[in-house]
Amino acid sequence: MSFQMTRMARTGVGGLLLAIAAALPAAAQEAAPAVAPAAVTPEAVYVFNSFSFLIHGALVMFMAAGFAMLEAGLVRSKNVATICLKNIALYSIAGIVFYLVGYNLMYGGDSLYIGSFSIWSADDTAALAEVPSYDAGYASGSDWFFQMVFVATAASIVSGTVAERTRLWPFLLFSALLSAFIYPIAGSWVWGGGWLSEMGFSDFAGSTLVHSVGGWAALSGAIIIGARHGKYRPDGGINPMPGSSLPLATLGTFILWLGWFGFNGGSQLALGSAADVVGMAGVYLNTNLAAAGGVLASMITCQVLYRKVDLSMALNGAIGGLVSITADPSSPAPGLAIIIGAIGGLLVTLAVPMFDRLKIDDVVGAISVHLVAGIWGTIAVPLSNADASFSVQLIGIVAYGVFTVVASSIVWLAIKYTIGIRPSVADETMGMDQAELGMEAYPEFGVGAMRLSGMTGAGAPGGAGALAMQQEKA
Amino acid sequence: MSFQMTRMARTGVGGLLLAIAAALPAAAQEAAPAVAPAAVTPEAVYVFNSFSFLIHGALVMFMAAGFAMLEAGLVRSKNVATICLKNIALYSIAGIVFYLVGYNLMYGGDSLYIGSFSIWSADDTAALAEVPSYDAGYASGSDWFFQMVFVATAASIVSGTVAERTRLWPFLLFSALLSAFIYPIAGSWVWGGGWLSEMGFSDFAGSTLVHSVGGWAALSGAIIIGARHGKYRPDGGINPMPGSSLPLATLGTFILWLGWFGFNGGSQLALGSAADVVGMAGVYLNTNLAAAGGVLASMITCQVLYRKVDLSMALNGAIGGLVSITADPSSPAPGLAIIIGAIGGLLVTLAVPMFDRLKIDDVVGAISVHLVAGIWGTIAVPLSNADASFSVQLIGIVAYGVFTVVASSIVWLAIKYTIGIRPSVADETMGMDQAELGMEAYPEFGVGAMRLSGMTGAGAPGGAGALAMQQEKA
Amino acid sequence: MSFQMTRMARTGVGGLLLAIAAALPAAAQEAAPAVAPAAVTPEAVYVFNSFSFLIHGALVMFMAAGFAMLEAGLVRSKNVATICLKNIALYSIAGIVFYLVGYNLMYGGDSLYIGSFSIWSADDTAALAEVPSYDAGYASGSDWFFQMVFVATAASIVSGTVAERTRLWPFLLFSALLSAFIYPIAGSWVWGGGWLSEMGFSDFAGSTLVHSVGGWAALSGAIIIGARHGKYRPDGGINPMPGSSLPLATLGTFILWLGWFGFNGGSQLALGSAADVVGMAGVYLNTNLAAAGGVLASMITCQVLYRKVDLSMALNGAIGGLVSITADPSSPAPGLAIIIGAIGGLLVTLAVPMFDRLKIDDVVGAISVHLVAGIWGTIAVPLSNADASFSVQLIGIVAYGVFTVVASSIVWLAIKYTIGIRPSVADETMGMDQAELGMEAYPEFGVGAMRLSGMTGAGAPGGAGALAMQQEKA
Amino acid sequence: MKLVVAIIKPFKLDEVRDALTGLGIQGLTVGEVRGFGRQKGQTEVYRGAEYAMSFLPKLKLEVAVSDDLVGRVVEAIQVSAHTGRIGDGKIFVLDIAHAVRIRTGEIDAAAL
Amino acid sequence: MKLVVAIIKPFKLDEVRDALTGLGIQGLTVGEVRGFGRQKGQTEVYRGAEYAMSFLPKLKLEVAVSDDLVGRVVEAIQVSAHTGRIGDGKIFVLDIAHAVRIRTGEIDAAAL
Amino acid sequence: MKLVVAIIKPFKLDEVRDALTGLGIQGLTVGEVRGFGRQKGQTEVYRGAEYAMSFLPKLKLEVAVSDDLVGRVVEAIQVSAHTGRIGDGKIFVLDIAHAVRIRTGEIDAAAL
Ligand SMILES: Nc1ncnc2c1ncn2[C@@H]1O[C@H](COP(=O)(O)OP(=O)(O)O)[C@@H](O)[C@H]1O
Ligand SMILES: Nc1ncnc2c1ncn2[C@@H]1O[C@H](COP(=O)(O)OP(=O)(O)O)[C@@H](O)[C@H]1O
Ligand SMILES: Nc1ncnc2c1ncn2[C@@H]1O[C@H](COP(=O)(O)OP(=O)(O)O)[C@@H](O)[C@H]1O
Repeated sequence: MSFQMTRMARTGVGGLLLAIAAALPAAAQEAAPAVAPAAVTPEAVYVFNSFSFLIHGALVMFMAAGFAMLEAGLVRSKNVATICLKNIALYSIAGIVFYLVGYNLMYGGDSLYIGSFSIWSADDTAALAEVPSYDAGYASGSDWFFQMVFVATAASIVSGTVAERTRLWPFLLFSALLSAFIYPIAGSWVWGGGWLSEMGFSDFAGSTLVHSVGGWAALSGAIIIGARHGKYRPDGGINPMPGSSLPLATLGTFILWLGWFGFNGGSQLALGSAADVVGMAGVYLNTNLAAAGGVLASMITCQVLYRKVDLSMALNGAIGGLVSITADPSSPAPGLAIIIGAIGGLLVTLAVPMFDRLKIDDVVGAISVHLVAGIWGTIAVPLSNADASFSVQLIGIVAYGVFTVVASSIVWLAIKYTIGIRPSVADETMGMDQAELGMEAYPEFGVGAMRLSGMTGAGAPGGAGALAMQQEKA
Repeated sequence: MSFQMTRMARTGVGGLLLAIAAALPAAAQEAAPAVAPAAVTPEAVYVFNSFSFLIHGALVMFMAAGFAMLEAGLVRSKNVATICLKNIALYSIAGIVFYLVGYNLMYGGDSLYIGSFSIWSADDTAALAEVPSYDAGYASGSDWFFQMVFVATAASIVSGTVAERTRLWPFLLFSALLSAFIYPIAGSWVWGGGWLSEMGFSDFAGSTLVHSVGGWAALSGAIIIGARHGKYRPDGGINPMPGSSLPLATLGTFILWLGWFGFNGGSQLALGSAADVVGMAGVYLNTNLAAAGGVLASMITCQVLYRKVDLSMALNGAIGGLVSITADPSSPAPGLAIIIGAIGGLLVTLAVPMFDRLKIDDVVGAISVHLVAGIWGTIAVPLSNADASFSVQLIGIVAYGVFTVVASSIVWLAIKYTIGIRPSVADETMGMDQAELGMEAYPEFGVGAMRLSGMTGAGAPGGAGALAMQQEKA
Repeated sequence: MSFQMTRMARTGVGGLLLAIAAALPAAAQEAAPAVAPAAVTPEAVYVFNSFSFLIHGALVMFMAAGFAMLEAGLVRSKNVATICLKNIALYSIAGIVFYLVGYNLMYGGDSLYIGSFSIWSADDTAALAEVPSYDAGYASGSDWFFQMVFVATAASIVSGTVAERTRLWPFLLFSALLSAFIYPIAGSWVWGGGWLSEMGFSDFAGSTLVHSVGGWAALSGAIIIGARHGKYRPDGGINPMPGSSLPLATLGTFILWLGWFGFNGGSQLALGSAADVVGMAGVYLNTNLAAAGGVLASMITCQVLYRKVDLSMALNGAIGGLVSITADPSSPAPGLAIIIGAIGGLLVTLAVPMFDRLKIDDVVGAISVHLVAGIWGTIAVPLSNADASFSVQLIGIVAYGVFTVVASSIVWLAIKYTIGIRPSVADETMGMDQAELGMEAYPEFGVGAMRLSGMTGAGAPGGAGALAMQQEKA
Repeated sequence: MKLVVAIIKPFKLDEVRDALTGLGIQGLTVGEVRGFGRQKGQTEVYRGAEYAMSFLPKLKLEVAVSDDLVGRVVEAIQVSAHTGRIGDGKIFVLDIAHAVRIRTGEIDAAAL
Repeated sequence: MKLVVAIIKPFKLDEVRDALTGLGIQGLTVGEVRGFGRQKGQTEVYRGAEYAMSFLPKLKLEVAVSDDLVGRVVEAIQVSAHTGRIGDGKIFVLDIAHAVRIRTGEIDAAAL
Repeated sequence: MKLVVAIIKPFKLDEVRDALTGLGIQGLTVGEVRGFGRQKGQTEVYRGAEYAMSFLPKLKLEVAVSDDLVGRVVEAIQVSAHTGRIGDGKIFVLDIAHAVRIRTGEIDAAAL
């Protein structure tokens, strides 16, 4: 069970074999019809594939900035510094634990349910040998790098949902365990060549493996941690808590959109043949069109339901479209990609207020975006991919749901009942920036309006008294 | 008339032929002098070219974020959410309509004046055949993706000019029509192999085809829509309306600069030969130096004229330099590229107050940047490119000007006199964010200074009373 | 002494030779064992190498945006527009002077101590000849572009340290001289094939050549220019002057992190062989892990020392980790890379308050980040690189320190005693944006809190009275 | 001397200022406040949830005037700040015991 | 008529508002201020350097009330804004000579 | 008891505060305002167009003091806020009918 035989096999090996065949010396060439042009040489295939991992991985890495800006824009000022810190810290932690534990737990060993426990190390001896072999297809470090940035994405999803009411270190502990164990074990079932890949479960770049896993972990967290103080009124009403900066949220969304070309495009896993680059081109354009469909569907839905367009929903819609197409950006025709993305955007727009009515407090809408659209995208695969079946897709969705909810709930509860996870009401009211970091994200911009709870009709303590509470501690 | 024979032909086919020749099996090699090293194989050429389209296209896509941040920084807070929404929406719409109508209208058919009406679809059968042919040179989807992001750029230009006083949906309708019809028809004349390309009009990456087209459409819009309420005083004075966030505007400019390596570099249209990559290297460095020249020229001009440097002008100068070199980033020596960019920056710096004096209200300076510098850049091509002539360049400039002004004026006027395009004065004063989106971009940062019209000497209603107006509706 | 024989030689030529050998026609192939797969063809090697320079150079270019956002976030609002302007201007100037003077001063000529005085021009005749030769390995323009963005990085480091108290044009003059002369001369000693490269000094991507040089220049500037007015109280206390926007600082850090894949990855200097791409993969992942180590080390250090985590320190820690690994991101195993980065992050976290205690006022912590971590990274090379020795590394560090401090002090002092470098106390108090640009970065966000010096216990004039001072001039 | 304090709708500032300068008033001071009153804020939808604002943005003007001008100043404000719709605001007149111009040390009427 | 001016801790706003509406008060005006007093700000560490805030955020409420209500209003504020910890703030009662409702021109008690 | 209200130039805050604490004043409250007066704002150029600011940033100090201190407080402010240039601001003294310290319920002079 190796990565190469599973995630790689999907599309890359075809190209690879073709390339090797075509690149054989004269003998092979002569056997072929006279017009067959020279293929990519095996070493060049190796370079193309590895470089694709690196450059696409760098784009996915940048998604960490996208999540940070999106979340910074959608939380209130008093929690902006903390959410920035959480994002850069979780990205850092994800890389380190994926090196120490995660990669081999996902891709190592022969079990169908879990990889092996060991530290990852690069092995490129064949390619660097005096008589080299390029059968591995890519530099092992390039693959590690690309897989690593995916873990970080899964971990990033959680931070947005449980923002504004989760203490720093307990949150980071959860992130570390998610990245080291939960994500890799779950991932091994498909990309690690495990039981679900044997069954034929199909998830090109991770609508389920990455986004739903992150979404389920976020959902478990939102329920176990509970809503922000003052978010839901005793009378059943909802106190909106608008985010601090919509342009930052917009920037974050655009960065995520850009990063998604790396996320989906790089998941072609190979670039060294015409077939692969044709496939990758389809992935790029479908990814883009699905996001576009998500934006428009969200805008239209808001206009129809509320007679106003909501920017924050349109941004969620873009990401909903992206998540939806991620399970298969390769097979659909462009028109279908638009529709898949649009349904994703529609679902997100309906799911956000639904979770609010269920009193599940998701600060940035990450559950709607990553879980709901992730499920939809996974279900939609058989629409265009004949190798996938609805029943297997559903089995996969349920399996990932059960496992992730159980595993992450255990972790959340263990943290909650040992070191604790929520700040005091006073600290939460003051804002995590003052309470935990002792600093403000925007120290200069007014005392100010941000401390006035005047936004809400009822006496919600939500926005009030940030700095003032601090005085109590003095 | 196919894209491949026109935009591609410029530089790519040389490399392609060279590559094919050099990659022929032993026989061909022997005929060549003993020292001729092996060329890129045809399939590798195909991969290089396609990948160049994809990765450069992704950089151009990111320019949508650049425009969004630049415009968000240069409008007042009360319109920031709306401008963010317009930017993400127009990018989405551009992609969808370019798929449905635009691409084939630009590159399909045999007419010299217009392409064909049909939905685009990928065709890579030759490259994927059992006995493949790589003569197409690149994956068709990669080309579509790269062309698509160019449309979005043209559409983005307009949003900045007509910001703060244009209703959301009517604006998006204009964007859709621009992207679906106006830009593609105009584009077919040159990149689609139409009459102007037959005449020898030269525009490497679109100083005229993209930037001037966007600029003309913006100019028409600015005139037909009229200036922001309070911008021009009855006494002839001008009320400056400084933007909300110069660091966001700076960020947007840097993102655009980065994206321009994709815009111009990718417009080399091929990467699969030494000749192409040498060409592309020249494009990158000239693009960078022209922008640098634009910045410095703008700074010096401001220092001389106003005894102060204006950051917003320096940012405009950077983009002016970039637009100027876009018509030919390939031919000039680096020194000439600096000069072309510097003149672009100078012209922009002079044009901004000139349009103000003409009472043409261009919120972000897009007409000066994209139209004025675009014209200059197109005129400057023959300075270093022997294949271009001043007269043909002028014919092209005029043709694009006439067509775009007429076509976009018809659309603007049709919208204006049917569904209407401007908000009420009350809504405009309140800000589009409150009026159309019912939300604020920065809900927490002070009630505040932003509602005080104290900035302006005379009684300009410009900045006043945003939220307060809302009360009127309650 | 050519670039190709020095910076290139490190890793690229091996791959290049291998590639050429392997790509020889049938004869060579037959001599090799039957299983040796075809190598990358020489022209493809040329394309790969050049494209690596271009795309990685574009990522490094984007670091200019990273520095701009990081610094904009860490200065007070009243200086934000100026720091944005300085960053875009210095990037522009660096490119132009590196073309006019710098490149050939670094890579031209045969002297071991300095290059030649001449304007750079591209020379790709061999590759474009009828019978081409690809021995150069890459397009000369791609190399120029990649080297140019490095200069800009060195220059960017200085702006952050001396922010908030340095006049615009004198600062830019310093930047120009640094980019045109100081950096290139120093660079010629190693990357230009000078005396230190002869001794075996090892600095893969510039911990010393770029970061320490920038850091020494910044240190000299901080001492010669002096601290911001009010930063250090007569009673020995320190008045913190928190930055205006931590999310912008976070964004800047993420952009720098992304750019570093270009900075270090591109410094592999070749991509056209399996060996090179294996090397580059190691560079990418070590770069990432070192940054991660830096973040965590900084967070833990702050938690232990101050019982709070400081976001601005964690951001500095990330960059400290990146700077540390830059001297050799290729040799260490991933575990060692984490440790090198973590020690970098630790040192930065300790150095920031240390410089404050020495009354060296470094607004953004650039001296700690680029100089201290740069020295550490250079010292750490022999830990994993057998070709490097501690003694030679120390000689290099000292040589760069002495030269840069002397050269840049001469320039700083010359500027100080001729045209002057500091604004008046009144201008500094008002903020450079009002004083020099006549504009505000955030004109709408409150009059406001930013003018209240209430932050500081004693009567520090630091934050007070910005706009008010302006009245004095009226 | 009186201090005339007026809570007005923000977009009326310029009209009020012009009305006052028309009376020969040379100076005034403005601050940003939020008002709670009979007027209720617009109901908005944010991410699918409805809410209403209860503290609405207002401006607070303070104008020190000599006793003989008070009547006309109050009237000028009342007229120029008037829209006739709920939420137009209030004018309060307070006594000033003493006034000083910081620049010159002039006092009372001469200080205004 | 009196103008009751109260400097309070920001997070007490909703409680004070509710206490006042409980007394039948129909309106009030709030502004953001910073207070200097006996209460000293928390000592913080920023980039390794310690500092203390001396101006702390407060809200300033202004409520115009008829003379008969003043006592109960002051008491309601004092009770609802009270935490017992240093920095709770002050209440000042000033005389209003005259009041006008801009919308209707009603004056004095009718204007409130 | 009097409420001393001073409109000053923002950068004078620290000097004024020090002057007042020198007199034994224990507390004060500051707010941000914009002032319109004889002083005209600097003419600026923005994107090639000239403009002048008419509302300039000021700070408004409020200090409640006992009657015997009023004279010295006014003088201290006048001296410490003084630059001699136009726009230095004003001091207004109002009567306080009644004062309460929220924390303790102490009243009048004891409340300050
Ligand atoms: N008793 C009061 N004391 C102080 N300010 C008040 C009082 N009543 C109203 N205000 C202020 O006046 C504004 C307008 O009052 P409101 O009752 O909404 O409308 P109207 O003045 O038209 O009756 C309020 O927003 C508030 O700022
Ligand atoms: N003499 C005063 N004049 C005006 N405001 C004052 C005065 N003294 C205190 N204040 C305001 O009251 C607030 C609380 O005062 P403080 O002395 O800190 O605590 P306490 O009221 O509990 O004794 C201060 O922050 C300030 O805003
Ligand atoms: N009649 C007034 N009522 C209230 N505030 C005033 C009045 N006149 C001036 N001010 C305030 O005092 C500030 C300074 O006044 P100004 O006329 O510019 O200078 P000066 O006080 O030196 O004569 C103004 O900006 C304004 O805030």
